[in-house]
Amino acid sequence: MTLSILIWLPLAISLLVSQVPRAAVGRATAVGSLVTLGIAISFLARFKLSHIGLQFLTNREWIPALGIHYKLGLDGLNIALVVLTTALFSAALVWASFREWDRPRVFYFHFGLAQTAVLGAFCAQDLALFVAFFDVMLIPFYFLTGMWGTGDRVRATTKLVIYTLVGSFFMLVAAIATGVLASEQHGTPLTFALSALQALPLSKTSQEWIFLGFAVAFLVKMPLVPFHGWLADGYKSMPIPAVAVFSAILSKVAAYGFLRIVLPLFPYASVHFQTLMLVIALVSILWATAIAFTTPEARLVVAYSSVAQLGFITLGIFSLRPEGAQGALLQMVNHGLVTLPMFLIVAALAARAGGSEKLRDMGGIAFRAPVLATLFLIVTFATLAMPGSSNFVGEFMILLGLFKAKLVLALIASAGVVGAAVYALRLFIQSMHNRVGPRVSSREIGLPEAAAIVPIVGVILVLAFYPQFGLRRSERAVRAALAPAQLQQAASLTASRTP
Amino acid sequence: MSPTTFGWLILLFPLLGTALIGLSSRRLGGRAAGWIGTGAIALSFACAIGALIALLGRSEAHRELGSTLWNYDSTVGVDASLSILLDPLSVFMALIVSGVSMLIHVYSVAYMDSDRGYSRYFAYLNFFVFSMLLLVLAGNFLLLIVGWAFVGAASYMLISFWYRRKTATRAGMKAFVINVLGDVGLVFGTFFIFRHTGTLDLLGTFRDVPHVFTHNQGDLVAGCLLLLVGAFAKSAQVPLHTWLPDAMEGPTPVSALIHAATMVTAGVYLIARMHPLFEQAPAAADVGAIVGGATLLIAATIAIVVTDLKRVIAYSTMSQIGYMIMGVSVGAYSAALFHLMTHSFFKALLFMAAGSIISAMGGEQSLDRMGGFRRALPFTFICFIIGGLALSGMPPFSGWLSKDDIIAFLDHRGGAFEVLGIIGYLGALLTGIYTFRMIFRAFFGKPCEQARELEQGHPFHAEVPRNPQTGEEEDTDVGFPGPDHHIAERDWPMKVPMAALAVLAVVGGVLQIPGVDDSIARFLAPTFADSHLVRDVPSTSADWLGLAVGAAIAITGIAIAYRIWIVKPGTSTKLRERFAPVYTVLVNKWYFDELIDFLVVRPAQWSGRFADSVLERVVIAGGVTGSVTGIVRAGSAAVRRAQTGFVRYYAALVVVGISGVALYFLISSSG
Amino acid sequence: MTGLSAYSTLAAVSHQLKGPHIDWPAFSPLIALSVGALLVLLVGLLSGVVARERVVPMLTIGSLLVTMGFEIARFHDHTSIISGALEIDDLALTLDLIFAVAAIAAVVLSLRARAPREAGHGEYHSLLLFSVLGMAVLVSAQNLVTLFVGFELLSIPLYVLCAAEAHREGSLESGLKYLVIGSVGSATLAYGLALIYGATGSTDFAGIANAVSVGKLAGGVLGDPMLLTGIALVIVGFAFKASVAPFHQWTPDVYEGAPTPITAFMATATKAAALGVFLRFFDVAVIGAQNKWAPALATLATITILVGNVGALGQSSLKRMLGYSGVAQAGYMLGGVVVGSQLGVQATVLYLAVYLAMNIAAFAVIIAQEDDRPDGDDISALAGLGARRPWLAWPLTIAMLSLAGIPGTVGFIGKFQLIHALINGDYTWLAVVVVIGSMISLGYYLRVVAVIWMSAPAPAPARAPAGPAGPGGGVLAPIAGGSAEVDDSGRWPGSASSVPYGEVAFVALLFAAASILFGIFPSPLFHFAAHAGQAITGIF
Amino acid sequence: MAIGWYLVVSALIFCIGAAGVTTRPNPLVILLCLELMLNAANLALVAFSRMWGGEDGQVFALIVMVVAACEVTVGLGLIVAIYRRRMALNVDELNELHG
Repeated sequence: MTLSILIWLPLAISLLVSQVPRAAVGRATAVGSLVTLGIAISFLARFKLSHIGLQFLTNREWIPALGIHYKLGLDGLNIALVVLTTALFSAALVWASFREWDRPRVFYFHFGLAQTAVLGAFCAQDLALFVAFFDVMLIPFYFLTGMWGTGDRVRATTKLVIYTLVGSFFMLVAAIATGVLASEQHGTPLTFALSALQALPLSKTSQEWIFLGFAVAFLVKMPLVPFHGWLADGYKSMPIPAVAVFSAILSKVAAYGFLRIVLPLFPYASVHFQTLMLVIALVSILWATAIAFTTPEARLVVAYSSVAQLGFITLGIFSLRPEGAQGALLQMVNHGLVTLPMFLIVAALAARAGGSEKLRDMGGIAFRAPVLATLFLIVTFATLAMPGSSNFVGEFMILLGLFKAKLVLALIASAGVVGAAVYALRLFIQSMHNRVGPRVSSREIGLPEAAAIVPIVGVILVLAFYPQFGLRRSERAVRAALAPAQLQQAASLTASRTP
Repeated sequence: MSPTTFGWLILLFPLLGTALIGLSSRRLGGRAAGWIGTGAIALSFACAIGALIALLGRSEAHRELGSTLWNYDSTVGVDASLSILLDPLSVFMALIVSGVSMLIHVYSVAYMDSDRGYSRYFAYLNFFVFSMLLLVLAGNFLLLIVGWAFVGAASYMLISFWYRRKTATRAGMKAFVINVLGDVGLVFGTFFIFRHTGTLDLLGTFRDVPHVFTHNQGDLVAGCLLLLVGAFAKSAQVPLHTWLPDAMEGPTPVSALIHAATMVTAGVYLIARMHPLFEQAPAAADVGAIVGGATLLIAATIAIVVTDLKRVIAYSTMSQIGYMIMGVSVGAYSAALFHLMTHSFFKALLFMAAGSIISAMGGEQSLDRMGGFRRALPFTFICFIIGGLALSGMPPFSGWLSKDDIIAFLDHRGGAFEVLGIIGYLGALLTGIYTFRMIFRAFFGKPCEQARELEQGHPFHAEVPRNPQTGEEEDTDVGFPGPDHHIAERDWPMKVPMAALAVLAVVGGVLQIPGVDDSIARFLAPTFADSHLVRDVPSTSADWLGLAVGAAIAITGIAIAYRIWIVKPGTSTKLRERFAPVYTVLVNKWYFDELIDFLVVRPAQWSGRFADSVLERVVIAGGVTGSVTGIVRAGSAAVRRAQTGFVRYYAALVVVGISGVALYFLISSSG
Repeated sequence: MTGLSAYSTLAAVSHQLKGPHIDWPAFSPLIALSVGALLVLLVGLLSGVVARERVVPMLTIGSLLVTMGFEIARFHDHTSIISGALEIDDLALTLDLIFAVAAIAAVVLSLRARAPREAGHGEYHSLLLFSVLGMAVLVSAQNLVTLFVGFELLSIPLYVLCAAEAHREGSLESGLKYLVIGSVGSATLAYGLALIYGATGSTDFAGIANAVSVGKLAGGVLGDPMLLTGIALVIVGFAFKASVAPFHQWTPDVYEGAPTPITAFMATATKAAALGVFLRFFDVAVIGAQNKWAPALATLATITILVGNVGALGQSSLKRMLGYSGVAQAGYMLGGVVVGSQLGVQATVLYLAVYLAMNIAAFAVIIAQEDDRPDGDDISALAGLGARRPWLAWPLTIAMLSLAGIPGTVGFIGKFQLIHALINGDYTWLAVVVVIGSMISLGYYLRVVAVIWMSAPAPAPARAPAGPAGPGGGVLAPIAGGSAEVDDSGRWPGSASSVPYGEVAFVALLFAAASILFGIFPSPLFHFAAHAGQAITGIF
Repeated sequence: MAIGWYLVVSALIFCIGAAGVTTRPNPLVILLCLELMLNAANLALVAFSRMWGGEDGQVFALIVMVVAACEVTVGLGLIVAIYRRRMALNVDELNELHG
């Protein structure tokens, strides 16, 4: 069973289900997504820890004229994320399948396309292929937001897409330049395969501007300050399942891109811009935290909290230390696992608060919904990286890496940790506790929500007991990804010492 | 069974209890949940005793054992596994925690009987016990932090147990956030130490400390200070103490268990546990001692003027923990831990008694309205007296022996520590005063209406229950500390633990009497074998001298209280008028809340509003997005205006274009 | 008897004459076109409606197909004919294929259009064929004279075709505008060619190239400026046809005014011809002066990209918007000329093919819309098209996304190769400009998509069928139409049968499917482009 | 006589034509001016062919003339069509298409 099957299955399913009667499309897609999840898990099961480098490799020529390969592979960096993607998509689709959607076939077609694109981006081992998938995965969300969104949805979705595609286009130039310049500077035939490119380091000047090209694309997608202009409107307008997977998974593709592409391919630039990236991440953490304190929208609290979390992930990656990167990778999984239920819970809260997502319309919901309250509490504690949760392990590693790289920044970042406690609890208390809101009718969580949330929370709890599960798989790959940058760092250090 | 097996079982039972109660909450009727919870704790108490016996069965040198279940976070140089450490200290703590918890569970079975959240309460309480035991048994820094944070979470959940009260939720938030601050301190302290030792394992760290750290080395001091931040946050030492008085929003048994007996002593345990580090970094240790001294004095002064019964006890808790922190910081480990034990007995007792009074008062907690409960609540009265005497250090009660042990050690260290010793005695005097202020005002004097009602045999019920803090009407959905909660006299499950604790409060001292018996010190010796401070202990005579002085001071304090509130009622008002400024400072709790509000809370809120209104709307939406789109729009407008539709106009532009291109070429060629 | 003798004498006479040797096979495409044009004209004179409205278009398509056949047959062997005046090589043939495809599409799209009925089928179609012939001559010209002839042969028929709907003022206006501005362009071109001839003393590219490279120019001091002025004027002349800013202004007006099939033809074929001749002239004739003209062209490209893209924002007419977008795309493609490398030629040719696919699809939808409702050309008229007529909505959506350069569509491949060529030619900054242009372009392409899918369906016009055919087919069709594997699975007529003007929808679906198919498997395109690139030997 | 003068004259004619196109509203006059521009090219061509002493230039010139004739024909045809539509013979009023 090759990776291609895993990647293209969601799209195929979404095309097949267009045959089944309207009413059953949702169910069928959900079942299909579970099949995909099963396949992904089978890959996880067959994943060899001892093996160095890529596994389940698929490598065909795609565009020989440009040396572009259809090259897929799994290693410690992406195996967990692939499984996460399939799992979260299943959850979102299960959640969606319990609801009525206007024009369901198109709706689920876009979901299938999105999942295929995301999986492709995670598995791609060819720069051009990655770029292609990275851009494509945005389009379905353009339609999902614009067609099934709420509020000023067209404006929001246009803003979202233009913002992110602007980044992607810069990345496109940067990616092509990577291939072309590498082949020029080394006199080798044009290729975009990551493994090959890694062997052809670019000159310092080219690395610098190419790095910026990639950085813009990834920072917009995450997003980090000041590239997050699309965030508030976009998240507010998206339909819940879309926003859930968007925030839970798509932002990870960007962070993953740094680990998979930027650090190995542009070690010099990564070191050169380390401080810049760290500062951006730090600013984002504080900025997003501050807003999460005060924003009246429940959904935006989650949105900005994920900005802060991605800030932490970036800190971990650009600490350029294995601890940090390990933590970042683990945190990607954790954040995905907590964000999706968070959004679904926000939807559940809104359903109980007379359809309003404003915090002031909520309150006292916990009373008749102990199960919902418990799930929410667990997710909240995980979100604020409560020690004992896997999120804490991730944050611990990130901060440790940063602490070893740049002590002061680590100390500042700790403000974000405390802040997380404040806004996460604020969300929980103002919605579940205090006096009953005006239009609130408290009732227990229903099967639709439970079916989607409970399994994910289960995974959160399991990981809380055994985060090692993720860490031991990724260690080798992370070290490999960091090696060039660390060599570069050592070199520059010695260079600075000698004169 | 080996001690470690017992150790794991100690942890297992409360966790099972939580899960069981939590999952079957719907189906458990009556007091089932309460008894399940109590049983779980009882089992883990039994296991603690088992561990104790198993440990005593081994030779002194082999009483420090670790045990690992599986790797938790061991990668790229980090070595954290799911491991516990069993040594005399942890077992000692485990015994206190599980024992007192068991008694308080029993008490709660009755006290919370008619509360809507009965099973929720016990699920939380069991979870707390699990967390606390995890904290004391943790075998490495990471797990220690986990337990540390779990108790914080449990305390949050229990403080805002009656979550329809804004005061409760706010208090819970406050407690949690300050505790998270402590966690962060702990994490970074760990980083500073881990950076040099390269291991998170406690025993491993202690083994390396002497080799990798020089005396008072910068990183070590920084690390220890950060650990102290954690300790202060958890043990409510200034300036991180403001959450403790508010935490009294929780049910009274919770105050007894978490905010008196166990959790708040975690800081003491931490310093004792980390003594190899602190002894290598005396600078940090001294900071601990000074803060402890400051706290005990400040808290005692506040306790004199506060009128809320539970808050008075809360401040006295702070003050007593001040003693312990001071003790462990200067090396009086066994004394401090001894005081930790006795304190957990008599303070829990006091809270239980207070709970009984508050129930009798129908939720009313203000001393101003109480009075003359002596006859209405005889049992409660006796318990309160015993607790009070133990607290104020009256011989021969346990508090007398333990507290004055610490002070004697301070005097023995001499030098600057003398000052701390004197502060200790000052605190003791104040302790006597505020303790008996409570007793005299609650039990003596003219019986209040509730008391008289009760003497007639029917407990008081407020027709419209109100939140004493804000005066807002209570929301009865999820319960509140109201009239339905029970008084000790009528419920044996409340009586039994109170009696037990009363006995312990009286005789608990015998474990360590200077010159007679020092079983605690001997038991703990293996843990502190590597310490050089425990070697020189004050001579027995010095100890006794200290005890005598302590007794005298305690009696003086009680006498003063007797004079003010019994002999000449109204003296207090006179004093209040004479020392008005002092009084205002004290009654406003030294303005700590205001200070923190001004320094931390307001800036945070302001920054939030600023970020939302200015940064988001103006800078991003306006500046980044707006300007770009503006430029593009302007461009398109210009282009479309140029597109007039007049052929001749186009032709003219063409001519301009032609000449432009031609000129470009000519210039470029000439140049 | 007599006939036989007549034949024999004729043979004898022809034997006497010593005409220049003519390589008929190489000539065949051009011959096919011209013969076709004349035939069509004649048949158009027949009175029968069937003859006019059925036979003529079929004949046109037939001759175009024959042409394509010859072209494909001639592929890979370069021959220069008419004593070196025309070069029939892969570049020319590839471009010819593009012209032919565009013309066929135009014919199909105008099967029931008003224009041919008003202008007369014969004239309409033969003019179309002549224009194609002109293009073919233009892109294989190796000589200033043939170049000019081709240029005019392509332009003049178009002037007429633009005004074909003689009863619509807009059509006439656009015709006249095009004529005036176009003629100014031709005159400028003519003058520029004259100057070049004057400077170099030869009219065939080889001679010019030689003169330019060795620098032996007439009149010494006068020579160089003369040559440069000539080049400048030639640039302007070409710029008109390629609608490169600031010589683009006729484009939106003419596109809007002309009959839509003709607009589609102009947008694709004319642009291809213009850029083809750009490649021919600059990469062959005056390649020696590249250091001089490359910066100028780069500047023009930049202006064009910016003007075209910002101009397209906020247009209400779809045709007009596509006009501006065509301007912008011309700017992109000019980049391939600027770098003056085989890679550049490949990129341009590839992009031309790509551009053909996306634009024809878009215009086909516009035509279907136009015979739906009077304001069919209006973007707002697309509201709710996704729900109303998915099999039109999806092609247009794909076309727009492809124009925006989204991966999975040919547009992405085209941009990729273009940027590749630019970076390879050390014009990275121009690549960045291209990208910035594409960013701006998202503004209007996505707007169209948004209107199609995300705004409430406008009240369905009288002639529009109500909604999807059945519960099953309705939404299936769009998904199928959007995905490559379907159009050969022959399912589409089932869903499209309910459409009036089925052939229009077919064209739309066909080209949209092609946009996706070649977006995913672009190798064939690269194959053609590569050969076209190697056709020009002077460069690397 | 130096080639320069021929060029100067032809350039002048070209400019006059261009000026005419840009200034005159009457389409007929515009067509005339276009003729001027083309003929400027012709003059240059002939002069050059004289200079280089080949016949290429003259052939070119002839062809340009033919082309010019075609253009004028088409132009006149359009003007007639417009006239028959009762539209004003003034290019300034042909601006329905703009923006």
